[in-house]
Amino acid sequence: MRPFPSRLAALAIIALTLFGVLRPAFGADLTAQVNALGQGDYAALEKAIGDLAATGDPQVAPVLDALSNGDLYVRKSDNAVVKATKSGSGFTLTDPVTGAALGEAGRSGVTKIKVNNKIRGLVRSATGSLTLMSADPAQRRSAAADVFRSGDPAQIPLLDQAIAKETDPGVKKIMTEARAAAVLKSDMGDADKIAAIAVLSTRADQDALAMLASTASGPDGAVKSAAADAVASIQGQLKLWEGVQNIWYGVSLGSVLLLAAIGLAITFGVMGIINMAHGEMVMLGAYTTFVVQEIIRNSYPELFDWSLAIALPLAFLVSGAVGVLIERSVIRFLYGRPLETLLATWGISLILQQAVRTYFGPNNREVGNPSWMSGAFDLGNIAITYNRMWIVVFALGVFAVLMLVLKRTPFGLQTRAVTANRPMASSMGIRTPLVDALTFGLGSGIAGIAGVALSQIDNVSPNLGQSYIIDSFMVVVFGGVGNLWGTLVGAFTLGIANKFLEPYAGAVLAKILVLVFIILFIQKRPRGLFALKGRSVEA
Amino acid sequence: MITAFFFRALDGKTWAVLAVLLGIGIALPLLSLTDPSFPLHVPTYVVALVGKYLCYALLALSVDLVWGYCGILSLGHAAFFALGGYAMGMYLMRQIGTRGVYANPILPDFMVFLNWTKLPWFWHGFDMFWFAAIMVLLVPGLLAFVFGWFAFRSRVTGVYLSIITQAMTYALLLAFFRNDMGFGGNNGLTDFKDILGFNIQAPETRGVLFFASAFALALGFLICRAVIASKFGKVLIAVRDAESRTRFIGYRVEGYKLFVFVLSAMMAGVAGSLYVPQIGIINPGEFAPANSIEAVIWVAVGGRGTLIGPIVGALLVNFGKTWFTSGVLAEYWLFVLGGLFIAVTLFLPKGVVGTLMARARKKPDETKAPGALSPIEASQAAEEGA
Amino acid sequence: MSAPEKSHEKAKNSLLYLDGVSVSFDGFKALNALSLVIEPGEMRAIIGPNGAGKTTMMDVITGKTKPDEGDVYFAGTTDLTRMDEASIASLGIGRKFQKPTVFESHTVWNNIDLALAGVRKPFATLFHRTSAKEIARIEEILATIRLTDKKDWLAANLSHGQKQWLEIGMLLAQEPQLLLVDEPVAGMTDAETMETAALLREIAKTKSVVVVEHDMHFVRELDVKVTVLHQGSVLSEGTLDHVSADPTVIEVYLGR
Amino acid sequence: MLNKVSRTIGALATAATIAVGATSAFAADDTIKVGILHSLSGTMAISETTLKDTVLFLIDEQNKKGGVLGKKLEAVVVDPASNWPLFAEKARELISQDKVSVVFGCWTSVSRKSVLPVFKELNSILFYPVQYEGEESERNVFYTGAAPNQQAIPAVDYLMSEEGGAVKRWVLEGTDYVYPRTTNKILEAYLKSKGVAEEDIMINYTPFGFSDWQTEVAAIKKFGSAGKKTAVVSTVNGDANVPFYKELGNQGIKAEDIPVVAFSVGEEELAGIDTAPLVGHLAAWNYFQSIDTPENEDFIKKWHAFIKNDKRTTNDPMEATYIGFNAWVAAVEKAGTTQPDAVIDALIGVSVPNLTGGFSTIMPNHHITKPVYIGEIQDNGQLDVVWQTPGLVVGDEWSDYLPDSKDLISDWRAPMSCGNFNVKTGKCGGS
Repeated sequence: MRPFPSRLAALAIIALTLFGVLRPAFGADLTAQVNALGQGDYAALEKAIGDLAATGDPQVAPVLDALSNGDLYVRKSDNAVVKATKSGSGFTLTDPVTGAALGEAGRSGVTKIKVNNKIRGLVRSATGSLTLMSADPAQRRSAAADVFRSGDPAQIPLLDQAIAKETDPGVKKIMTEARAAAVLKSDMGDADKIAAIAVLSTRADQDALAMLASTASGPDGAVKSAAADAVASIQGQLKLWEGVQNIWYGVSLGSVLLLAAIGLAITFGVMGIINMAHGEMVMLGAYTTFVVQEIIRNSYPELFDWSLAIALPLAFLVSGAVGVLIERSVIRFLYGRPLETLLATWGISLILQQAVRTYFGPNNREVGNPSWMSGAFDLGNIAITYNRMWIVVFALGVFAVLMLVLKRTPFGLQTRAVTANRPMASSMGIRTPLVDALTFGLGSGIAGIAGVALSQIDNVSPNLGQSYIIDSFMVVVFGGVGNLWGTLVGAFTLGIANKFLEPYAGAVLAKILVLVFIILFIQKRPRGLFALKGRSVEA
Repeated sequence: MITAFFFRALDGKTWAVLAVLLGIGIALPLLSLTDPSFPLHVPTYVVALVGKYLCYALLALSVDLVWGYCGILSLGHAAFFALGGYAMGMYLMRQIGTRGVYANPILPDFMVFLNWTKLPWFWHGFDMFWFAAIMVLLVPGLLAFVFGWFAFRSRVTGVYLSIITQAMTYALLLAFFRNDMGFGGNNGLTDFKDILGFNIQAPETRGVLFFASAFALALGFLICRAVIASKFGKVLIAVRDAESRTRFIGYRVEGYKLFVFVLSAMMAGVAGSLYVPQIGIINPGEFAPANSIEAVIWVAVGGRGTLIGPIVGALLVNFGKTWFTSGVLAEYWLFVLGGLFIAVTLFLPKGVVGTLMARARKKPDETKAPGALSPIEASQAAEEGA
Repeated sequence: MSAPEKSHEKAKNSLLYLDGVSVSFDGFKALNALSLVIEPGEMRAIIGPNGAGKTTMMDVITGKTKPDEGDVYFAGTTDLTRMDEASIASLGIGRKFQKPTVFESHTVWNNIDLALAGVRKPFATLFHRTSAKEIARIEEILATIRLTDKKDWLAANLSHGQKQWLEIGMLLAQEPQLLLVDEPVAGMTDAETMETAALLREIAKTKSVVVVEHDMHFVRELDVKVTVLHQGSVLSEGTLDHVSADPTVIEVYLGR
Repeated sequence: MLNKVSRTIGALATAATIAVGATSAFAADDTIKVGILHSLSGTMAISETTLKDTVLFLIDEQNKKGGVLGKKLEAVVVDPASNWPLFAEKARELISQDKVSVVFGCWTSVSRKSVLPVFKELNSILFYPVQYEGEESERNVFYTGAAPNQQAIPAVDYLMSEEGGAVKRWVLEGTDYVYPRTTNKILEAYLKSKGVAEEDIMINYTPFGFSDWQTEVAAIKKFGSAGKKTAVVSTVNGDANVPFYKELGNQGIKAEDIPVVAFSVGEEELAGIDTAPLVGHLAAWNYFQSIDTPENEDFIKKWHAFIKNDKRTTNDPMEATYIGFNAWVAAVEKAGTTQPDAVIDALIGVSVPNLTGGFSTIMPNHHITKPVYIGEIQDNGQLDVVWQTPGLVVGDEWSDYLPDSKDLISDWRAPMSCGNFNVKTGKCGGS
């Protein structure tokens, strides 16, 4: 696979070693060893990494990191291994060890050192042991986690040293666990192993379970029974966590449903328009996010983390404006004919979809996650991803703001007055056409900001809206038309129900069951969960 | 009694529609069998195309029966259409026999390569045409009965009913997509060989199927006409216009709704069963909520509350679809379709036929004899109240 | 079991018997332990301010609304709370709505035809042919409500008053034992009002009638026992003069 | 412009013809018509529009070279709108009304199944450019995408190898439709034949367009933490991939821990995601845009010029279309006619250059020979080759790992002329 025939590589290594001698003494060996990274096939690369790790030199860690990230290249002119960063059409080169600038190179002047997953794994465990003593606690923490995963008994002495020096209790705990993992794999005595099992069983997560399970399937004896006990206890705890995890996933799905449905709760729930173009308002919001990010990427890359904050008001305005336009040009002629609004808005949705498809193309568009939306943190034994968490927070926030707007502002009062009794409101001097337009605009605008959030977890394509429209209607109808609290409770109920069914029934069947449940529920309560009761609604 | 029931429906206009439908049903296939040099020769392409339209027209008619006359806006009629199609598809699948690629005498091909060892219970009996034919009526009818029995008894009406019919077809869509269901998953049922022993691709078979479609449409039209002309039909319109008033004069509305819903579902099932052999495939895509909405739109375009309207609407919209999806206009098809829906709801709320009829009616006198086709405004007023 | 049996006893000789009926909507008590007895052949006027529960009471009697508690019996033995609108209508209770509700896209003739006592089952209507007797009856009713010359009009095209009359005609066609009439003269001219009163008096000769009305003039014209409803229960009962003299009634009507 | 107008008039004329049901439109003699049957609207437009452009591009290129048999090629584009019955209708229209000589089209299996009877009945030629589940070999169809043995099996081989990480435990994650179902059945049998235990294989299906992957990814994570090296083989379809990968990235599943190898994720799909968290995950295809050959460089350059956008990616189905198109051109020139029977016969054995520096040959089973590459996702949305099969792999239409198909072979040459010949019974199955 490697581009260089091995004989040439050998010659190059000799040449470089000679060349290296001429360099300042501190980096001489290291430079040669680093250069060895670029001279052979994967097997040679593995050996070179092992050699570098064996030096124990902390300077090696950033080099290996660069290798793993695909930043190391071989300069064709002298076969030296360099770190290259893209600049314009070529690369800026630096020395991987010292960081000294080495000038520029064209696209064809360097060849990337290719790595695969095996190499990355190797690098990770190597850097783990190299950075156990690092000054930065975060680095020590990740190093300890890496060592834990590899569970290499050879690292025990190093871990002992590190544990002795460690001051941060959190990091110390992980190191102790890493040591325990290594002890289990080592040939140490039963007492040590049983102590290690005790350490691991307090960790009580999936990784610890895996390690203990393999010990528990080992030869009989005190170690085996201790491990078996620990496995049983961890499994019990994990069961519990699984329930918590399902609730969280349900809440998270519920928040997505809430976001998708909340705009519809206004246009459909409050105004009575069967708004089939609702999904397209969400889509417009997502595309607004894309355009904002595209501008930021091209012109102000430093603002990327703010892209969503910038997109939010814009998405609200774009979708809201389109909403007002639709209301003024089509829907206002259809008040009181709800089933006809279905047909007209279905037509609008087709037009909007195709318009976006024609303008932006049919493909998915890339909307990136800002750094604060990426990754996850552990809460007990469940990984909570930041994007999901923020979407839950966001959905509730949007809901709260909307409630405030509708309940506490003059506009909200007028909206409720117009939807309750149009002629009365109009005779009281409320400009009903304006209120209609603004209410529809509000619903559409909210759909737009939902699009900003959904762009973080789903495809941004012309089909985006279609995939949410049915679910949105189900949520609104289930919750009870005309009641925002119903929408809130409905969204979370359906979300959690779905996620509890999913592990047992599978994703498809879970969804079918939820739909059947809605159909049956509507039989029981024909006007949804939070129906308005009384004479007026039935007259 | 039955003859009187139909005879009552046969006014001049009905005769004309039946004659046109049956005329087309006979003439088109015959002309397609003529020599291509014959001046009136019709290419088989046109027969296949119009045959498909006729099935859609029957579906539209069934939607109109419940929507236009009883005010039940079903967004799930495609489900009945598809179920009828699947029943026919299962028969056609069983007819393949050992001619499937794996030459398995019992199991359809898709079961063979997905390692099914025996035929699921619900596939039994479909090797017989009469059984499949009964199922074409029974399965959609039964679903409509069960669904309607619950929904109408619980007085689920208006938008709520529309949304749960949509939920129903969506749930069926997902269910039929599942390969574990034993209906061929996404690929559905295909590769049919023959029907009642005749090669399904032969022009003669196509001709007969075409005639069958035209005949089914004519029959559907006649049944609808007879239903509408009876006192039952008057009750339906009463339900549409003022449901609770109808209850207060002693009609148990749910019974009427249920009857008409089941009848309509069976018509949709027949449409589906004729559609499948002409198209050559049935897959879960037919359950898509969008298909149901499209069928509703054919009715709206043609004119709901008239029986000719849905037929005209289905032919018109589908012809438009065929025409626009070829050549340079292909990319603009959805603009045209979307624009059409908006224009119809805004400017032609009675649909094409409804508007023409209203115009024709205006001249002689404002009012009309019993059984007159109703103006749409009245039903809108009722909807407002609902 | 004992409570219903007891009410049953008390209901024995009445046509309509309401006892302790309560209905609430989202906490608002529309009917509050309402009790009312209508004797066979009686005509009763019910008055009361807006929101007194008049229409809700009608809803309860006709099966549209189920009471939270209380008993409703028809002809002494039939428990109306267990029946739906259609069966109650078939028992012989007819209802005229406050806002005239006729089948707008049917002709006047068909409106009456639909209301005509007789077939109600779906299959029966499917094959039903209007008999000569039925035609005669329809024509008779049309004459009574003075719409013979408009029999082929769509109901939608009738004037407001004509619609009220058509609805009364439909009520007659049902041949009920008990008529519930909600504000029959709303929007009518004085002359029409007088004629309506005469018509109702005529009807009351053979049937029981409950009239809900605001128009005191009209109530006086009917000259029957009056029940005053207030906040969902009976405030006063007696002749019009009696109730108009009742201080609590004056308080309710004039006090605020 | 003039062309557009004439085309519109043509369309009007066709419509009029249909309307009155009179004789069919006549085909012009001076051009050879090529049908393009790819969805331009609806859910599949996302994938298929590119292929429509590719065929237009190839026709353009061919016309620059003087066309075929001295005639210009003329594209006839229709939009089946992601609607399967409409595929059948449009196929019929292309063949019997527009009189096209060949059709390039379809993406999903169901669309292919839907048009199959039409191609058989009217005896025309379809080139199908997408990887699929196999279990089919029809006389009128040429399959230039990968069969399972040209994608799935090599990918699994790689992962099982020392270099690929010596994977011992497998998650087969797919969208619930025929391609993943069949591929997973094949893989399951293959893995078992390699000694993988039942409990080390987890199979899961999700619906089309699935977007909430939390539960599934958590299950994968759990399955993967049993102490054995685990990999995910993903047959997740199109739209569902973006949320799947986002969830993988966010839940911290790194390629070093649990690599995912996908068969439906290419450059086009990756263009919609920030690929930084996905670096190291794998895809198996027969072509990557990053493959460094002069042919590929030339193709990409001309493609960018044609589409007037140098950011547009190329992908495997495009290469499959390229191979199919050139093979058809070669066969037509060899046969000296566009008459379908002659071209179908001439196509077998035709060898044309592919874009990865070799030649692809159309085999008697109407599948082609291809190299198989395993690529790693890079942070720029491209895929870098980390492994490739030593030679070309012949598409195997009837999988050897399914009990009922292992005895079938296909050979469309005379005298056998059979797509499903059973070597055990010695009979050609089917009709």
